[in-house]
Amino acid sequence: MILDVEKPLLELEEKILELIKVNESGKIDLSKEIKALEKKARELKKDIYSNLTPWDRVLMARHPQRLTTGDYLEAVFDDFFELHGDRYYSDDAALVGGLASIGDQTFMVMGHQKGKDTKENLKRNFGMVAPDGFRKAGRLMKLAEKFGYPVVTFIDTPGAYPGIEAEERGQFEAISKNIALMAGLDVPIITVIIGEGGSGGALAIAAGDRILMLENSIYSVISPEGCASIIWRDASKASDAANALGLTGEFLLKNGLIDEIIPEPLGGVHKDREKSYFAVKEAILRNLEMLQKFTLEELKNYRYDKYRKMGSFTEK
Amino acid sequence: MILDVEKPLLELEEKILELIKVNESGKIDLSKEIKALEKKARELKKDIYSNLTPWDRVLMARHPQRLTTGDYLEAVFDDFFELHGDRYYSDDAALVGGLASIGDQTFMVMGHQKGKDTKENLKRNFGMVAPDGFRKAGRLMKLAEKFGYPVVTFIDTPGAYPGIEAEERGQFEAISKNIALMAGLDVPIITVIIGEGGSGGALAIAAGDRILMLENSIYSVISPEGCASIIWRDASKASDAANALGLTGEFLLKNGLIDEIIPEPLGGVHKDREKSYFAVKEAILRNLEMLQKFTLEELKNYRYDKYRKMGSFTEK
Amino acid sequence: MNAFFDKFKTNKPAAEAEGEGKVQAPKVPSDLWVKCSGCDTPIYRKVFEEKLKVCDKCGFHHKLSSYERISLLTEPGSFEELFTEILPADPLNFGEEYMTKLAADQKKTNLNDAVLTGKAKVGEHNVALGFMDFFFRGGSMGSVVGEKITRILEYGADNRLPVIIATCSGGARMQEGVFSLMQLVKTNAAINRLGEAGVPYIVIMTDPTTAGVAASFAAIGDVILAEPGAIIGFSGRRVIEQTIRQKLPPDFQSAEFYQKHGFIDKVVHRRMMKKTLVRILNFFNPKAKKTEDVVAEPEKQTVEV
Amino acid sequence: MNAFFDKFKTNKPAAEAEGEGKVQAPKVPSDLWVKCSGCDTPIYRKVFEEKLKVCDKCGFHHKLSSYERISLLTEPGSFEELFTEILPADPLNFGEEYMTKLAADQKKTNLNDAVLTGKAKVGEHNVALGFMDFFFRGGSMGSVVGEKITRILEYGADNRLPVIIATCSGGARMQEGVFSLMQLVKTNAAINRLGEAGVPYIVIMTDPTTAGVAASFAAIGDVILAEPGAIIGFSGRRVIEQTIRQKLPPDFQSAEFYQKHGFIDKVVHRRMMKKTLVRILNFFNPKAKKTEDVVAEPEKQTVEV
Ligand SMILES: [Zn+2]
Ligand SMILES: [Zn+2]
Repeated sequence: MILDVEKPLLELEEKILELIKVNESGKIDLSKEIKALEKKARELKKDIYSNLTPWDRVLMARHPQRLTTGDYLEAVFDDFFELHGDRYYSDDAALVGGLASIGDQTFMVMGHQKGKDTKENLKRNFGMVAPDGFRKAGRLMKLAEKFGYPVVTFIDTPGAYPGIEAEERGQFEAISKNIALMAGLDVPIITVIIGEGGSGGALAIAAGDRILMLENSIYSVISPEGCASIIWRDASKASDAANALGLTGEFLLKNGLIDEIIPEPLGGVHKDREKSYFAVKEAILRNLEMLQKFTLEELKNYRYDKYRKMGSFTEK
Repeated sequence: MILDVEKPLLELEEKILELIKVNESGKIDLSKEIKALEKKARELKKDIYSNLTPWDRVLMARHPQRLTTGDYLEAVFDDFFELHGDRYYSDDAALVGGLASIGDQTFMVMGHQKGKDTKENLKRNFGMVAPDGFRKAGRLMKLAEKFGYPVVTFIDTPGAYPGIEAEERGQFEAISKNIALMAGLDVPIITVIIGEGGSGGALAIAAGDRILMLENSIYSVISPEGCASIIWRDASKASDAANALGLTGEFLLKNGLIDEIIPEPLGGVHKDREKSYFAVKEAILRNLEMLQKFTLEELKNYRYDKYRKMGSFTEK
Repeated sequence: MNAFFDKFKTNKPAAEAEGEGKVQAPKVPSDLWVKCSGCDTPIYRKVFEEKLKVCDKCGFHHKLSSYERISLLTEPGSFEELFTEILPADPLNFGEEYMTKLAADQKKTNLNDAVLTGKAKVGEHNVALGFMDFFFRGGSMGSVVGEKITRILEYGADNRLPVIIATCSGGARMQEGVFSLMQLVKTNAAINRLGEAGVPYIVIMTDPTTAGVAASFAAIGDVILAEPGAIIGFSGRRVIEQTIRQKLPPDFQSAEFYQKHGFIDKVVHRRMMKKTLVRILNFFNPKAKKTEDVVAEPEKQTVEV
Repeated sequence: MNAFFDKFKTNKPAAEAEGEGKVQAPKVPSDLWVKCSGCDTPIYRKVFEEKLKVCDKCGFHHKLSSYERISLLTEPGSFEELFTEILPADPLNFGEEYMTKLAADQKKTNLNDAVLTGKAKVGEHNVALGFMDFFFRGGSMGSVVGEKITRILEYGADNRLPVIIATCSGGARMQEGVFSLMQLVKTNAAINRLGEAGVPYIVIMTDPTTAGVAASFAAIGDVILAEPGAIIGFSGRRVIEQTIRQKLPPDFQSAEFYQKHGFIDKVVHRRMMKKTLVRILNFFNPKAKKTEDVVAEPEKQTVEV
């Protein structure tokens, strides 16, 4: 998938490759010209990726090559052992989690899991979680609390699964109970929004003490398409809706709704995986260090106050 | 339903009624003879019901007119407000519960609920509870703990429901988790075995601090029929199994497995409902008074020690 | 206007009630008949209101305004509004059109936003209250609703007053983006604190209670009641039908459906709601209960058959 | 006897192992072939034992004795038995026949009753252990099993040792009546205390783990593993089939079935079980882990696809 804004860059990069070929044939020396074009390309790249529109971000966040929760669990942590099941009804593959470690620090980690291909997406339900998935997350959080392990959650979902069975089994209750659980949990919680932060289905595991957002991820109360359908009765106006919804890290950070933006390699996390993993790991450890300085009471108060002051209203 | 042992008594009572009719016709004065026979009947009654075999008790415990959980909830408590649902999957009608009060004391009450007729039994599944029912009980216990209300549980089930869906939804886990919950609950728990105490399905809400047993109720690790099938490969030898299983209040009290037998009116609780309700109410309040003298720590230790010493083995 | 409507006026200080219109009753249209939204039966308006806007024929519970719910559930004259001065903003700059809609709904409902909060008596019990109003932007939860719900929960915790919230909402307010979403956390965190203070929290779900409100403070009451037929759930019927490409059964996501599925303690007819609240409050505060509540209780029930 | 079987002998002090036979290995029959219980394939006994009694063809995990499980899961020579002196009684007076059966099983298994308890090393980790044995009265739980499981849980709490229990049981022991039933409470109460001490509790469900044992200490591990194909559940297959009057699918109540239904963290091949335990123990006690556990971890996994 190529964003519209990426096209000039990709064309230029193609041209450079052609020139390099010509150059290598040895007939003409184009090395100076190539260098100049490469510099141009770097500038263009920076220019493009520094000026992505909210809708570009939406597309980046949904990019089929974008790194998923599983990628981070594997690469950021020294070991990860998946734990299955909600202990009530099922094991929802759209939400994965388990024990993990970095050095001597044990974590409980979990996240929405999108598939890498169609087959996996069918199994993972495109990262749309059923109540069982949220209840599995809740179970893992309670286990973390029992042993004092910090929780790290990775957010990447279009939204909670809107299916018959999901509603029957109390999607609304599962989300609410998780939010309350996180609000009261006795261990630090770090949330990393790595792709799509889709409304309540995201929030059900995103109510952390520290909310970090990858530069090209989004967080929104409603999908841009859904918003456009409601406001303009036209889902194709999603890009306008993306502008309106304030779903970028930049907007959210400015408004105190998230705590930090983790920069991505130019072109997105998948363009330099190792660099991305390192940035996420560094951010997790740094934020954990900050939270671990708190006493339990301070942590609970910090968390309460953090959310307590979120909101925008006037008071006479 | 009439027990075999009851037959002579019922015949005699019939005869007396006939004599009374003759007497009332005024032709002969039989009042003296009637009085003598009535005395005889009283003695016979006492004799019969004081010498019930374990199998007689099983039949009494399963008597179609035996008072059910709902009867006690209505009659023993000043008010009862049923709370529905496990907050996960369903509302199991085989286990009922809710808020109740006697005077200014609020309780959380619950119990297995058999039906009064075939139609109700289909709805109640003959008092055989699914995981959802046990999870509802667990939810109510946690609610009781939150507000410091003592829990009263009424036991009356042939056993946990042995169905496909019940197994799929983790019958074993639901029972175990409830037992652990009760073992750790921060409020007093009084259990009253009112009818059939059928194995794990009973225990899932029967792990109280004080276990009271109505005189003609039973409590068993396996149904007499099941036991007979296994030992003698002959379910019809259930009455022999009943003898072997130690399922009567008398045996269990003697062996420290229950705390108290609540006497029943001659012929069973249904023969004098008011008296039965009064006896159950008195026993609940008296045992609660005892438990409420404990500090929380004492209560928890009392409960742990109570079960800790249950068991029969030799130690070299 | 019949007695039922008159009542809530007496709940407001006379000066205000006669004042600038902000706190006055919604205008009652002059038509003598209304049509039941459940079964299309025409109902004589006077009867409709005497019946608490419940259709006798099909049982449909029509929506009530926040003020009507005060009349329905609290003792006459006991309601005292709290947190009146909080007004909605436009943090995402949705602009003129949105602000105009807010202003229109403020006028229509006499509310600043989609919830009315305060304290009152229910039976002998002093309680803290939050009544949502669908007629204000579909009861959508933005920052004002989140803030007022949170404040009334904190008020309940601080003053040890049971909190009763009647929910009625299509979900989070889209126009406030993630500000809206975060209200879910804020309110639920406040519910935790209420619980830690040992104060009961009772929810009454009314039609509709969906999406963000269902998925936050509606779902986790110590006791959860619902009005008959109220639509409850996370995802909307249309979205689900699009997902599964088939029609849903009519009772899907109804209060009765969710009682059956284990998420609601009891579906209660509007007529019985106040009595039911008093019974429940009696359990949580037996000292305040009146003897006749129990002795003369006509609705005393055993387990439902 | 091949290496696998030899090993557990070294786990016992030499004097005992050579002694009165009580703690010796179960006799290995002289036949050279065994038939797989899963697929009827004949397997050369030496291979069968080298493969840890798992059929290569169908994957069937045949039952292991408690002693075999020591060899499988603990470091050679590290196992030390605890609570050896507890013997079963006959509280319901089932009499001669029952006592004879107990004696026969004691002889057959070299166990006093259906569980062996002790401490050992698993990797670098000191742990407390309970391994049940189906060959003793079908692994049924009477007072001795309940008492020993409780003691090893208390021992783990007192000494801050993770507790690992491999379950294998048809349920409560009928011949001890309600005494058996109460073991469910006793063990679960001890699990609570272990948890309050912050000590992890790991369960390995092996075939079968049903009824009373499933419904008590098997079900509530902090981490629950299971061997492939192990039958797990509360009610027996026959009882369910009688109830529903139809045949159950073959995978019903299998470990895989219960992982799918959310009750098991991971189904682990016997060959990988010890490695898996070490990995899990590393999380709970990182100080004890060896660097190579992580660095050279061949089984490091991402989420299962
Ligand atoms: Zn109607
Ligand atoms: Zn095989």
